[in-house]
Order: sequence, then structure tokens, then C-alpha cells
Amino acid sequence: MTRRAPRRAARVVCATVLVLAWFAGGAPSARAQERFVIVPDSTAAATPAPPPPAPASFAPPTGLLVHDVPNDGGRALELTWSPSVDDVPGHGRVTGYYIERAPSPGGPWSAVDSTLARSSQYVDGSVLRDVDYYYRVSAFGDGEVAPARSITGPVRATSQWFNATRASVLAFMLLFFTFVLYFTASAQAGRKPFVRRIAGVDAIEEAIGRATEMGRPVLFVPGISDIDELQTVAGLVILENVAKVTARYETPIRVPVTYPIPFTIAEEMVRSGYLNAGRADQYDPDSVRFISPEQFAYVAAVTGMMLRDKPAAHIFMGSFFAESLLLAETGFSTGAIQVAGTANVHQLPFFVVACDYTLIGEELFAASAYLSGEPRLVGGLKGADLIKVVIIIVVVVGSALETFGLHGLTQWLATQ
Amino acid sequence: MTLHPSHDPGIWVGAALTLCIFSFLYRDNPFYKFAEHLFVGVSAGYLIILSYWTVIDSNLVQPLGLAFHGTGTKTANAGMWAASQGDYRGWLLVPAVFGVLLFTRLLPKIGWMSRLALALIIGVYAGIKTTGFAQGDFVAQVQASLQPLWKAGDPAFGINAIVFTVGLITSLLFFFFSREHKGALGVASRVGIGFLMVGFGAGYGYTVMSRISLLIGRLQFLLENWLGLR
Amino acid sequence: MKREVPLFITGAIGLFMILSFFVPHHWVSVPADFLQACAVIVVAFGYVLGGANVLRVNLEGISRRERGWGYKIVLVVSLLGTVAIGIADGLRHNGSFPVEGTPSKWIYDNLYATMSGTMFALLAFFIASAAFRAFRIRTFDAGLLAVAALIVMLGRVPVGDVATSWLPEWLRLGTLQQWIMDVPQNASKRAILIGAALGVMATGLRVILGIERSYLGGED
Amino acid sequence: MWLATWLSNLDRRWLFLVMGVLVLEPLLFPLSLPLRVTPPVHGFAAAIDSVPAGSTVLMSCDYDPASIPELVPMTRTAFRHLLSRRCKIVITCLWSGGPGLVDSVTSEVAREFPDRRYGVDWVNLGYKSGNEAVMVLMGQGIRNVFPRDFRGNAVATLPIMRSVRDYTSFPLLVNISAGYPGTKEWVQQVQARFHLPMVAGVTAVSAPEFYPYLQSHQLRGMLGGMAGAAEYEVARGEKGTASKGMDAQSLGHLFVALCIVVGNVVSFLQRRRS
Repeated sequence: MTRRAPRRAARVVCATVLVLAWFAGGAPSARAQERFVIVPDSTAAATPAPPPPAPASFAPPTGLLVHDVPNDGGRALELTWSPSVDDVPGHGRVTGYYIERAPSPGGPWSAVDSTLARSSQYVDGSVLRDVDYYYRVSAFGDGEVAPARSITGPVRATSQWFNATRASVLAFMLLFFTFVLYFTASAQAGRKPFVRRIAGVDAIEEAIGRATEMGRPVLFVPGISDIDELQTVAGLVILENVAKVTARYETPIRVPVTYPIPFTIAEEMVRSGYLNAGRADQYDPDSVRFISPEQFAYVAAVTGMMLRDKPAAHIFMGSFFAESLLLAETGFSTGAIQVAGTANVHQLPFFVVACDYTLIGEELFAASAYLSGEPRLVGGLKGADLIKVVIIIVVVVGSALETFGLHGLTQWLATQ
Repeated sequence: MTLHPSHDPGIWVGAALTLCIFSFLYRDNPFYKFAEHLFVGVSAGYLIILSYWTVIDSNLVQPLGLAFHGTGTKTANAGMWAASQGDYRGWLLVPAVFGVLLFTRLLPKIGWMSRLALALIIGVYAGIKTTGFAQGDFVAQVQASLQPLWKAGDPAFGINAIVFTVGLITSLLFFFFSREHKGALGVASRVGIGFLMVGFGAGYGYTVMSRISLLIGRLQFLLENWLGLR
Repeated sequence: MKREVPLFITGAIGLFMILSFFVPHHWVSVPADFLQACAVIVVAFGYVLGGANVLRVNLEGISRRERGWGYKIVLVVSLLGTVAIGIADGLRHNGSFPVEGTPSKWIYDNLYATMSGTMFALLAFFIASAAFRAFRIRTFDAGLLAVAALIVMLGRVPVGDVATSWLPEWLRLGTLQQWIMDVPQNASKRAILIGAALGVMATGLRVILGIERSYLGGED
Repeated sequence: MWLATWLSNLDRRWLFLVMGVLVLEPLLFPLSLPLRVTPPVHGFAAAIDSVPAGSTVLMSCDYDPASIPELVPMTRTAFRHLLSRRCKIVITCLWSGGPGLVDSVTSEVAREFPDRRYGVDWVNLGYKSGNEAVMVLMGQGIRNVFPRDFRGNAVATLPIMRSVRDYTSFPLLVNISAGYPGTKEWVQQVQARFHLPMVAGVTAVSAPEFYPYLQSHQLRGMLGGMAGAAEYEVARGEKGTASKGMDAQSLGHLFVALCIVVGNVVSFLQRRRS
């Protein structure tokens, strides 16, 4: 054995030398990072030099109006003027306009900004709130300046208490919230508002039943987004109910999670599922596993789980992105029954074709409301139904009005 | 068609890892597991460092440092608590405390205190998302759906507008949960699911393009950057 | 105390943010900006906590000699290595990261970027196998989906137009695909957008009013 | 009939092999089929052309290395288009995986314009966590959210930032995005409120979802996936990686379409037999 060892060692040594030579050959091009050096002020074109006094051969702009920009926190004034009569596209002698500001009519004038030729509007956002300002606009072109004939002011930027253009959003929002709160209150008062049974809910229970028969675990994936994604909250609510059922049937459950916050919530969900089923002792802390926020590392781990633990039912409820295809296809190949639900529209096609049942868009939120039986959630569902009726009426009425050329409703709905 | 393999060791490491991950296509194997765990480690470490330097350091530690010296980005007002829009100075201690509270989750006894930080995040995002969706995805979309159903002299526009409006209304009715889908509502919901399925088909077609372009990207990396094929 | 205070904070901040959408007055917009600046910072702490969690979970996995603990060592070493190099680079370049030419950028370009790009590239293969094995037209709806998918898929690439160039303009795959995208697909996607917006608004309302307490978890 | 049984239990790795070969072949021997430029791409290019020369444009690149093949060609062509119109560009990146990549791509293109200097003609403000919160905060002052740029310079000292306060300073927002946070959040939180004209370059998978924004003119133009990037390159008369990839796309799509059809025929025959 020893006689061959030195020859193998020699081969190893020259291999490493070869490799090092190879890499040394083309020294890696560590492009020196263009370190930004503070540019001396002179080249900055932002604040123009003070206008030379030479009288110009073209007319100054006229009709300067300044008013407070509405619907803001008193941070801007809007200037509008009619361009100089000589500012004609072909003429080209006027290249721009100087905008100057002063605290009092005679006061020290400071240049605010300059705008291009043929412009007639400027928003000065560098004003202080509730302070009087005076403005003048003069035209400039190839060394000459036409000083403004008139000064406009005093004008003050003030804070408004309500953004008028968002009235339609406020109206629809209040209407919708009223519906939601009304139905929530009526549901809490015991009047069971009718909600049609969603086929997806039967599919989930059927899937868990099948896993129990085959004595295989259930795999539940609450989506891959963090808790600030409301689909994840809906997915976790569904998890709580699934955990109740699996606890009752004593079927093991696997819940791989991506982010730390949903991980701890999922843990508490599964524990409370076993608590409610009276089997708190059988809660296996390892059933909820924190994998990684990195999308594809997570998917590789979950598909690994699918192939190793061979769960008989896969339930995907929450926010999914590109990895939905990998999960659905690998799941399909293991022959497991798959039920999915997401509001991410671009992932629905894959779930629709590869899963046995798919909750489409809103049905995910509806299922979390229906499954948890919470009157509060059912209230949200019924509120959404009612507002949809209102929307359909608005669309029908609005389209009819538009057909006859009346644009009142459309303009009211436009927001800023 | 000549080969000029790259001299950059980084490209070789990248190519090796690319092949390690592609080996998953054959079957799950140690090379893939190594690359997968390396990827999880590097991406978790990268996220920690990036979050610290680009956010915690530049938006919290440095402004707080200035604040303790009584200065800030707005040189006009002096003093540690002289906050103004965008220059919050001493008040940045609030997010600092909440941020540290988040770490109590690792300790069982006082783990509940992390809920305070959670409450801040969820409160802010619930508010922003509700108003954002209300304006951009609700009112703006309803407003854009109000279109004339007939224009003299342009039959194609009329047909498209009618098909669009029927599709919108029936798709909305599919997501109606207060009545069983029978009778007129049943028919509308059937038509609605038809429109939805055409929408999903279009989504499927576009997704195929997305996925194939990713493979094209990797093969271009292997061919041009690594093997230097020209 | 452990549940009421967080719920109160969520409710107060959530309502205040909705108020700041409607009231541009500076007494409301300045505190609202401050809250958002806090959220930006606390979310960053959340990511650091996430990384620490990954470290904790894998260190436990190694100490318990779980299956595949060898790979977990690779994970822990690469995580700590990336963090250590990141700290060094950040200090040397006064807080900018990853800077061109530094080891962190090398790790970013050759490890992180390469692997995350390749992970996605696997999908192209799975699309083909999923199309063949998992794309089952079992119902009329799935049939509609398949027809629309085929038209859009072939209409969106040059080969579709070239193959149907002998047909009149309005029958070509490219034009059909454009019509499907502009009218039927648009209508159904808009209905889904509105539906999802209602879902988000309802859930947001429940979270703010403390009706939705799931993020607090079960027991006290 | 034996063909149906052989096909049905065909090992999926053969399909992988065929897909790999089909995508590889055009990269070696290009077919260069003609490409038609669709209206959303014309809208994208026209929106950039309508920006007054010399004004400052906001370009938010919200993606990470996983979307390089679709979004990097768009970033290159759009950045080159803006520089060629003598515009100044402020770049932000709201995806944690993106800043390093975006900085390399934009610096590479900027080198084609030797007279343009970093900090005067374009700046990369780098990454900030917080998704929508960052977008809303930028509405009150971009300098407050990004005290330091990606290369560590204090943003207040950069000449380009002197004329930039918030969204009202920009005549156009060019958003290249791959998901959340991305085009939807920019439309909701920024376009609707500041009436900032906006165009978006998105991955093909998320393009269908944004057609309603095109129809409601919230978006003035859109590039959808590699096809959109290739059309934009054709519209700009450039030969980039996207155009080169379109032949491989054609063959890939044909193969997937074939898989769907054959897959269903096989399963239909099997169902009829059993």
C-alpha cells in the first residue's frame, strides 16, 4: 500500500500546483470600486448664478399666480404663469425662467430654482409652513434676463385637515367597514348569518381523513411570507382548525415555516389544537419546524420532507410564489391528496391543474372565516358580499352613464 | 466556436455550485445537500449583515450617535429631543427599544414582551396595507371599470367593453358566499369561473416563459462566463 | 397585561395610520412618518432575529446529532463566516455593504447570486415534467385553462406568429393572445384584485380592532 | 397502444434532458426569428421619451439574483435609454438580495457614458427594509429614508440629491420588479397618491396581474418577462441577452405545449382502457 502512496501524493501535489497556476494566470479582475470623491461645488448646476442686469430683447413672463397646494401638510406652494410671448418653439431665444422668493416685497430675493423653456408651472416644496412669501419669475436666454414686471404675494402654505380627493375612498371604506361591523355584531349576538359551505373545506377534511386511514402524517404549509402578509394570518387560522382535527384523529402533522414570527404562531396554533382536543401531552414540539426565510432552501427542505416522510395529505394555505410549482409537482408525483389555497393570482394556475382542490383568491379568506366559525370572521365575509353588490350596481350605473357621455360618477371616484 | 475557460476562481466556484444544484434533477444527493445548506447559511448570514449595516446602522445607530451630541441632519434645530420630520434624533430610542424587545422571543420567561414589537409592526402594516389596497386595488379599479359600452362607429370597442363588463360582474359573483350558487346566480357563477379559468390559463402561459428564461440565464452563464464559448 | 397592551398598541397605531391617509395635516403626518421609520428599523431587527433563529435551530440540530448534522455544520460555518466577513467589510467601508472588490461582494456574486439563480432555473425542468405528468384536464374548466394557456404560450413567442402568419391578421396567435390578455383575462384579474383588496381590508380592520388576535398566540 | 404505456411511466428525467437540449441548442446555433413589438412595450419606451431631457427620474429595481435573466436586460436597456436622454437617475432597491447586483449592472452601463459621473448624473441609494413603509416614507423626503447611499457617501452631500426632495421632484418612476414589494405596492402607495407617471418592467409570471393597471392607465407601459425585454431591445435597436434568449424561449414553449397535449392524450387513452 505504501509504495503506491507517494505516487498518489505526487499526483495530488502537481494537481494543486496546476490549479493554482491556472487561477494565477488570469488575476481575478477586482475592478477598483469607483470611490465617489466629493464633487467641488462649482460644477453643481442646481442653484443658478444671480441673473446679470443686462436688459433683454425679449418679454418677461406675465400673469404669475401662486396658491397653496391643497391636501398636503402645508409644505408646498404652486406657481403658474403664462410664458414670455417671445418663448416660441422656433424662436429659441428664451431658454428658461428664474423663480425667486423673498420674505417681504422689498426683502432679500433668493433664487429658488430655474425651469426649462415653455414651462408655465412650478411647485416650490422647500417652503416653511404658515410663513408669508413673495414670488417673481423672470425669463432668461443667452446671457440676457427679462426681469419680472410684477411681484405676487403674500402667500402662505397651510396644513389641510382633510384630503378632499380621497372622499370616495373614505366613503367606500366607511361603507364596507359598517357592513363588516354590522355582520360581526349580529353574528356575535348569536344570529348565525348564512354562509354557503365552501367545497375546499370539505376537501381539507377529506384529505386529513385519508391521511388518517393510511396512518401517514399531514403536511401543512402556511405559505412562505412573513406575518405582515395577511394571507399568512389566514393560513395560520386554517392551521388551528386542521391541528384540532389531526389532534382528534391522532394523525401526526408536519408544519415547515419560513419566518420566525409565523413559526412561533404556528407552534402555538398546533399546541392549542392539541389543547382543545384534550391531548395536550401528545403535542410533538418537533412537528412545527423553522426552515429558512430563503424561498428555495425552504422548498428543497419541504420537497425533501415529502419524499422522506411521505405524508398522505398536503395542505398549502397562504401566500405562495414561484415555488408553488415545485411543491405541487413533487406532491403530485408522491400520489398524496393535495388541497391548496392562495390569493397570489399568478400561482393559482399551478395549484388548479396539479391539486385535487384549490381555493381561489378570496376563498382562502372565506375558508379561514368559515372553518374557524368565528362570528367576527364570518362578519367580514358577509360584509364583503354586500359591498360586492354595491360595486356591481356602481359598475352597471357608471357604465350606463359613461355610454351616454356623463362623467360625473367617474370623476368623483378618481382619487389622488 | 472556440472555448476560452475563465481564469476567475469565483466563476469556477459558481459553476461548480450550479452543477451541484442541477444534480438534484438526477436525484437528491450529497452534492445537492451541501450546496443547499451552504446556500441557506450564506443567505441567512447575508440577511443579518445587510439588515444591520444598511438599516440598523445607517437609520438608527448613526443618527442616535449624532443625537447624543445634540445635532442631527437638520442643523437648524439643536438639542437631543428637537425632532422634526425625517430627523427624529433622541426619539429613535423608541424603535431601538422595540427592536431589542423582539429578541426576548429567544428567552422563554420574558418571551411575551416580543409581542410589543410585533404589535408595532402589525399595527403599521395593517394601516398602510388597508389604505393602500382601498385606494389602488379597490376604488381605482372600480373607477377604471366604468367605461362606455358602445361607441358609434367602433363596434369592436363596444363588443370588448361588453365582454369585459360581463366578465367582471360574473367573476365577482363567483366570489359571492351569501347564497347557494343556484338559479341565476348559479349561471352567473359558472360564466364567472369560465372567465377566471381563461385568466389562469394566461397566467400559466406567462409563468412558463418566466421559468424557461431562468434556465436560459444559467446556461448562458455556463456557456459564456465559464466556458467562454465564442 | 400580556395581551391587552400589544392589542392596544396595534389598534392605536393601525387607526392612526388610516387617519394619516385621510388627514394630511402635519400634526398627523409627522408622527405617522415616525411610526413608519420605527417599523423600518424593527423589521430589520426581525431579520437579524430570523438569522439568529436559523443559527439556534441548527446548533441544536448539531448538538443532538440529528440526521444530516454534517450538513448543518456546513450551514453554521457558512453563516458565521458570512457574518464575520460582513462585519469586517462593513467596518472597513464605514457601513456600506457589499462593496465592490470586498470578500463580501465575492461571496454575494459567486455564492449567493449563483445559487439563488440556479435554484430557480430548476423550475424550467419541473415545468416540463409538471406539464406532462401533473397537467390533467379533468373538467371543462381545466380545458378552458389549457386552451388559454396554449394560445398565450405560443402567441407570446416569435414561433407562434411565424407559424400562423398565413392566417388573416385577427386570427394570428399573437393577436389572439393580445385579445385574451386585454379583455377576458383583464376582467377576471380585476375581479380577483377587488376581491383580494376586500379581504385585506377586512382582515386589516379585524387586526386593528383586536378581533383578529392570532398573532398573539393561544395561551397567556 | 404500447406507446401510451411507455410514455405514461416515462421517467421525468428524460423530459429534463429534452428541455435542457432544446434550450441549449439555440444558444449555440441561433435561429433569430422576427419579434413583433407589442403596445405595452411601445408605451414603456414612449413614457421615457416623453420625459423632459435633463430631468431626474426615480428608478426602483426591486428584484434579486433569481430574476437576472428577465430583469437585468430590462434594467440595462432602460438605464441606457435614460442616460441617452441626458436624464439623471436615482436608483433604489427594496429587495434584500438585490443591491449588489443592481449596482454592478448600472455601473457597467454607466461606463458606456464616460462623461457621466456617479453622484452627479446617477446615484444608487441601495436597500432599505420595510417594504411599503419605505415607499410611504420616501413621500415625505427621500433623504430622511436613505441617509447614506449604497457606496457609503452621505446622501446630503451628493449634487444630484440637491434637487431631489420627494416624489414631486420626479417626472417618471421606472420600476423593475419581481414580486412583493414591487409594482403593485408602488401603484398603491405612490402612483395613486402622488400621480407620479409610472412604467414597470416585471417578470413574466407577474405580468398578467398588472394588465388591469395598464387598462386603468395607472401604468403607462409595461415590459412582460424576457419577451418584453427583447421587444424593448428591438425597439431601441439593441442586441441584448434577452433577444438572444428568445429562440430558446420559442423551442421551450413548443415543448411545454407538446407535453400538455401528449400528457392528456396518454392519460385519456389509459382511462379509456382501464
